[in-house]
Amino acid sequence: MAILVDESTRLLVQGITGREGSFHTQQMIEYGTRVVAGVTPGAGGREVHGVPVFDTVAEAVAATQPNVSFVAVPAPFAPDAILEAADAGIPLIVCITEGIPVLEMVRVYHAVRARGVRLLGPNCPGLISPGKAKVGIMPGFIHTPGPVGIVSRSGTLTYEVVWALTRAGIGQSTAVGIGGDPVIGTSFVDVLEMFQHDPETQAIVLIGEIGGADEEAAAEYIRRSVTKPVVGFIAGRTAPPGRRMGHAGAIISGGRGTAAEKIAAFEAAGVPVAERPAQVAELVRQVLERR
Amino acid sequence: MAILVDESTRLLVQGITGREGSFHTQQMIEYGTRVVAGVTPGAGGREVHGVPVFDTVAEAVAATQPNVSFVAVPAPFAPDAILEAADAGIPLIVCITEGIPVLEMVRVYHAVRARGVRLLGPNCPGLISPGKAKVGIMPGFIHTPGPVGIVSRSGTLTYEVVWALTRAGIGQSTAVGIGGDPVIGTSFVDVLEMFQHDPETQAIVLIGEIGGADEEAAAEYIRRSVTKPVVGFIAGRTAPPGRRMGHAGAIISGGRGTAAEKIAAFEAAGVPVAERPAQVAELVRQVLERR
Amino acid sequence: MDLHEYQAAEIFGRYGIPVNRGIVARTPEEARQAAEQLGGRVVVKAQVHAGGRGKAGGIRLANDPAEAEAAASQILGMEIRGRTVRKVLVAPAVAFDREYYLGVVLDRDARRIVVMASSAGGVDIEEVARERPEAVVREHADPFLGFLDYQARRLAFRLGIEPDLVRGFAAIARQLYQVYVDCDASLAEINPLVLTRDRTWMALDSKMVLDDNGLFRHPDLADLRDTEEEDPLEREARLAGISFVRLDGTVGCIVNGAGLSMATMDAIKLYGGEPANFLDIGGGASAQRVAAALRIVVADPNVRSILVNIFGGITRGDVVAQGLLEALREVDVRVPIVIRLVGTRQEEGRRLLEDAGFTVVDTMEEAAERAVAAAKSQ
Amino acid sequence: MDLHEYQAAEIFGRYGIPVNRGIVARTPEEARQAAEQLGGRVVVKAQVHAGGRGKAGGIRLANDPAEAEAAASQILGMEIRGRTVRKVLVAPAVAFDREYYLGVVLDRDARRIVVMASSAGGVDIEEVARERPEAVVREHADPFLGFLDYQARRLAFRLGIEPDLVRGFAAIARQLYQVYVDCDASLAEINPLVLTRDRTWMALDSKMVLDDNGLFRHPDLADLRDTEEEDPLEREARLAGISFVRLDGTVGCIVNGAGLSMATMDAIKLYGGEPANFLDIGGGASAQRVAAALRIVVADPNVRSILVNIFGGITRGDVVAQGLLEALREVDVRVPIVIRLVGTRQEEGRRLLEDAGFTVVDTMEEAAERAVAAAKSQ
Repeated sequence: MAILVDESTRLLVQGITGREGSFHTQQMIEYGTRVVAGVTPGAGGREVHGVPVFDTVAEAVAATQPNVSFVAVPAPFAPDAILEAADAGIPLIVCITEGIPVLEMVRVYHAVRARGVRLLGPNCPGLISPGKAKVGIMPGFIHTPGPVGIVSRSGTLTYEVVWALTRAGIGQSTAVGIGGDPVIGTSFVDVLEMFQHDPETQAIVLIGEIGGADEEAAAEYIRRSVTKPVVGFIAGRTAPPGRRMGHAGAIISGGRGTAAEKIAAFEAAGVPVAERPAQVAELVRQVLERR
Repeated sequence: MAILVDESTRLLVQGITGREGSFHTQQMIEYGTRVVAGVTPGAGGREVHGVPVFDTVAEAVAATQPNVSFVAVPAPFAPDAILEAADAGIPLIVCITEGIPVLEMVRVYHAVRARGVRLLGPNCPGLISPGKAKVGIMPGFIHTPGPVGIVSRSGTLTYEVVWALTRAGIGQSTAVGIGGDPVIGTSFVDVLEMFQHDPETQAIVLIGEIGGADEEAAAEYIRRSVTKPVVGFIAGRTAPPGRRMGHAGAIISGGRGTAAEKIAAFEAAGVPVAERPAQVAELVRQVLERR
Repeated sequence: MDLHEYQAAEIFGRYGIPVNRGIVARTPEEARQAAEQLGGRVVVKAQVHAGGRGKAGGIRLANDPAEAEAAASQILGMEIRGRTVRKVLVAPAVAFDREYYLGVVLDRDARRIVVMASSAGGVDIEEVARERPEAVVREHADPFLGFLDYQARRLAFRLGIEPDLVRGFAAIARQLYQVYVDCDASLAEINPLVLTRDRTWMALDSKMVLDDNGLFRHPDLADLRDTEEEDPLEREARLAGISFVRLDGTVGCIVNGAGLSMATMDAIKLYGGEPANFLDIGGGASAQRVAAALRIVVADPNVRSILVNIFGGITRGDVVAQGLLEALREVDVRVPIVIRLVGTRQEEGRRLLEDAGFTVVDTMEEAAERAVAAAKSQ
Repeated sequence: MDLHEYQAAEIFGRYGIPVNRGIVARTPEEARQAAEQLGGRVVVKAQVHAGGRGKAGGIRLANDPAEAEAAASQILGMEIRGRTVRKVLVAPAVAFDREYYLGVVLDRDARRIVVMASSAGGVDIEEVARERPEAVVREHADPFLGFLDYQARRLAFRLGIEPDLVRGFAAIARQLYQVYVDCDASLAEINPLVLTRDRTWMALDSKMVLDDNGLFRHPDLADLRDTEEEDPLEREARLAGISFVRLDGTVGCIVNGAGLSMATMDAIKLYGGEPANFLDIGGGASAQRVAAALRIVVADPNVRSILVNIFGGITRGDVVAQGLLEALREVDVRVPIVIRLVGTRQEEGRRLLEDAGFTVVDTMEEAAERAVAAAKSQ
């Protein structure tokens, strides 16, 4: 098992004829993901890497029954694409688009939830269940199957941690990048809950960063409801307050959202926090051995 | 028993200091309804007919725990008042206001439903459970307690039918006026379902009129799910198509919504349809005797 | 409230919809000048609140200004379904390849706004919907998010519109939806929306009906009412807050409540008569409202008797009776009146009316029967 | 993107918010003229993207034009938190009885917009919120219905505002919310919102921050950017699509990804160094982006060594290496560079870089350690 994506994943790619959409479609197919359809309005009838393209999600759904959609369309059109997938009843939508106005995401977030659909992202690398399916832009080769679930707000930092785990001989059940924007569809807590219930996942790595209070909420959730061991990492210990560090989310304001606060919250929840990404692998080995 | 309102009703009146609000508050108190609070922004601290007035619904709820709200504020402010009551968690909102733009009601309808709250109206006379509680503008004296549930899109026409029943010695469990606007919070079907489950109600009278397809939907619902006897009446047999008959809803368009269609639908569902309001009483007597 | 084609087109144009701009003319001479100004072939179209103006001869092609003048003189003054044509719209004649239908309306059953489109434009869309339902495609707007871009595109794809034309079609559909919402419309319609010979979209006919209840927040739109064309009695009724629809019968009706008014009309028919009108004085029964209603009803020369049916309810019967008497003193009524009155203390009310010499009855059925008999004996 | 007070006030005014209109001056002479034009007492306020301008002496009262000129000459050219004041706003001095705070911001935890108000206006609201949370009242806007009238009124009632003033306060709160939504703002704030001596509401200071991601749909707002005040390196970074924040250390960083950039900074600190900047070149690692990043980093005279940390991921290591070499040929780099590179075919990439004489290491930790050592030995 794994969470969210696996061998049963039937993927739709929205924006499949675009540069990003086409490239990552190829990458995902090469990894072994079953890409069943693509959508680009006006490109219906074409094929991209052997995948049939439709004008609308509704048509793609009727013809190919996808159960996950990968949204790779530019920011001005991404909210519409997410809603089109949600209205068509696709239960999991992964949006990698960056630069979506945050107020658009407020509406989309609540609209998608009201439809009972799960959105991952936007501005996230996607997710991968190593050896089963990759629905994202991460390099597949750094992953290996195994017992560790990973959830992160970051992209390349996650790769760094995964790479350290893989090199240490520790595989991953699923690695989920929830995205770094202020408003995202799926939170740390949502993913922690799924890992807690996934029999294959034996330990969890949570990679957070400064800004917001999602890590604090995650720590509280772990304290109350997660029985599996969790290892944490927080980026931005040295970031000065009041300046935005790239991610729209990574900003310390009003003394809230500092790394110190987040680390303290994790430690209070019994979660060891690594000082360096590579140290995550050591801590994971320890918690796995202790089990 | 009865449906929606009874001895346990604790009523809030929104717009209590207005002409309509104040007058009907007095009438409802005289009928025996427990009016626990009123709201008029800026009039907090006053009293109307002995009822304490608050500035906001939230304050009124905290202080007096109402479970029904009666909205009697002018059309430009009524949607806001309904949403204020819904957000404060009042489970039943009765709105008598006429003249609310229909597109406002589209938003309000869906917002109220999403909050799990029941709205009756707008542009409706309200409802009464004779001898228990009156939350509406109908004349109380024409009603008498008994076994017949009444649901209607009309105001004075309902009084006409109730009066005929009362004079024939047939009492009512609850009489519900759902309102004649194109978009209303509670439909015939909603009320039929409640009457079906109300042990006190032994027969149901449905008073419809031309326009829309609510009567047809009600007939279909009766055929499938109502085991209690139902008697129907449809106003507008002689109305010409294409002209609006007072109610925003009462218009025959595109050959749909005629009295003939509605009567046929009822008859197909085994519902006898009276030709005259007074005849309703005769038909109800017959169905009650047959039980 | 209905808008004229030229008014709707003006509003649609403000939202970016490509409309066929024309010039309004009130005289044949003005029509000729308009045609001169526009140049080329023109269409001259009656501007009147009545359907079927095409079949009635209210739309004519003109090759030159002289023909436009002639066409206008034929159309102006024409009666279409009881309405006199007082204005024409002179617009360029447009050559096109295909005609579509595009409309926005409320779907009562779904409690949502629905955008409808069809490739069978230019004809009665209700007929198309009845006979070939698959020829009309629909998208329901989300009550909170509105009509989304993907929905507008989907309409186009489902009509088989070519990829290069989809964006333009979708834009117009979204603009029409926005007009509808912003104006509190109950109908916004382009029929036909044509694809011109040079592959551009153009709205050839624009139609819009506004929700009367929304007018209070659109004073600019309320000002567009064509009071000139309005029936004077309907106008008086509107200003008095009375719902009034003129019919063909002989029994005038004055009732409080729309449902009860319709039921009263039905009762008149049941007893062999024909109602002269639908008339709802609304809640309560003030003397002024009743007087206005009486004035409106007696102004109809077909009326042979009047049925007043007031279910006073909470209002005391004697108060209603006094109001009625006041109104009856004010208005000169020369036909028999049958009054039916219910309310608290209705006996006192009846007595007051009977003392003044009026026929007062107990039930609506009896009232209808008597009013019909009175109308027939006149 | 930050707006200046005068820009925010201009926008707020368009939405009907009563703002204290002033005149922008770039010289003491212009400030004197502005004071003459306004008449009476004025305030002269620094227009600069930095907080705490009051404490820094950037706001002065002036009784007459001469005093305004003097105040402006003191303020113009002043450095406030590293920013040079180049403009002042001259506005009428307003006598008031009470100061309120009113602000609109995103509540990330609730994924909703929140409107906040306090009767403790005129001071740092974050401090008020920390120390006396009950003094700040909040209403979350509905994601679909927006900020409703009853919510705006409730804010006022909860602050104990008198009934006759509630409507005005509520109107301003709703207008501010509308500004926020319409402009894709991330902050819209009036502090203080004052009740003047004659019991009218007035916004004495206006503040607005825009969501950079929303600027593409507001070209008019994007044009309000004060490029004059922007740090030239931050400007170059912005135009190159690079996230860059200048810091005080000596180790320059070039990293792809915001989280990895922060982790790299943390690693530098862990090994006893200080990062000179945060710099995220974003996804991929094109030669142009890397070249721009190099230019930005070497322009900082404090930089003693540079750490390039690229997790190429899907991008092939040799392609990234070639891009890096291209960039390094283009930019004159006189400090040691430590490169860390991961990607498919990373060995080929490493070989290319090593052949060109660069230090390439395997892990981020090693890279940080080496870069810190290099900076210290310079």
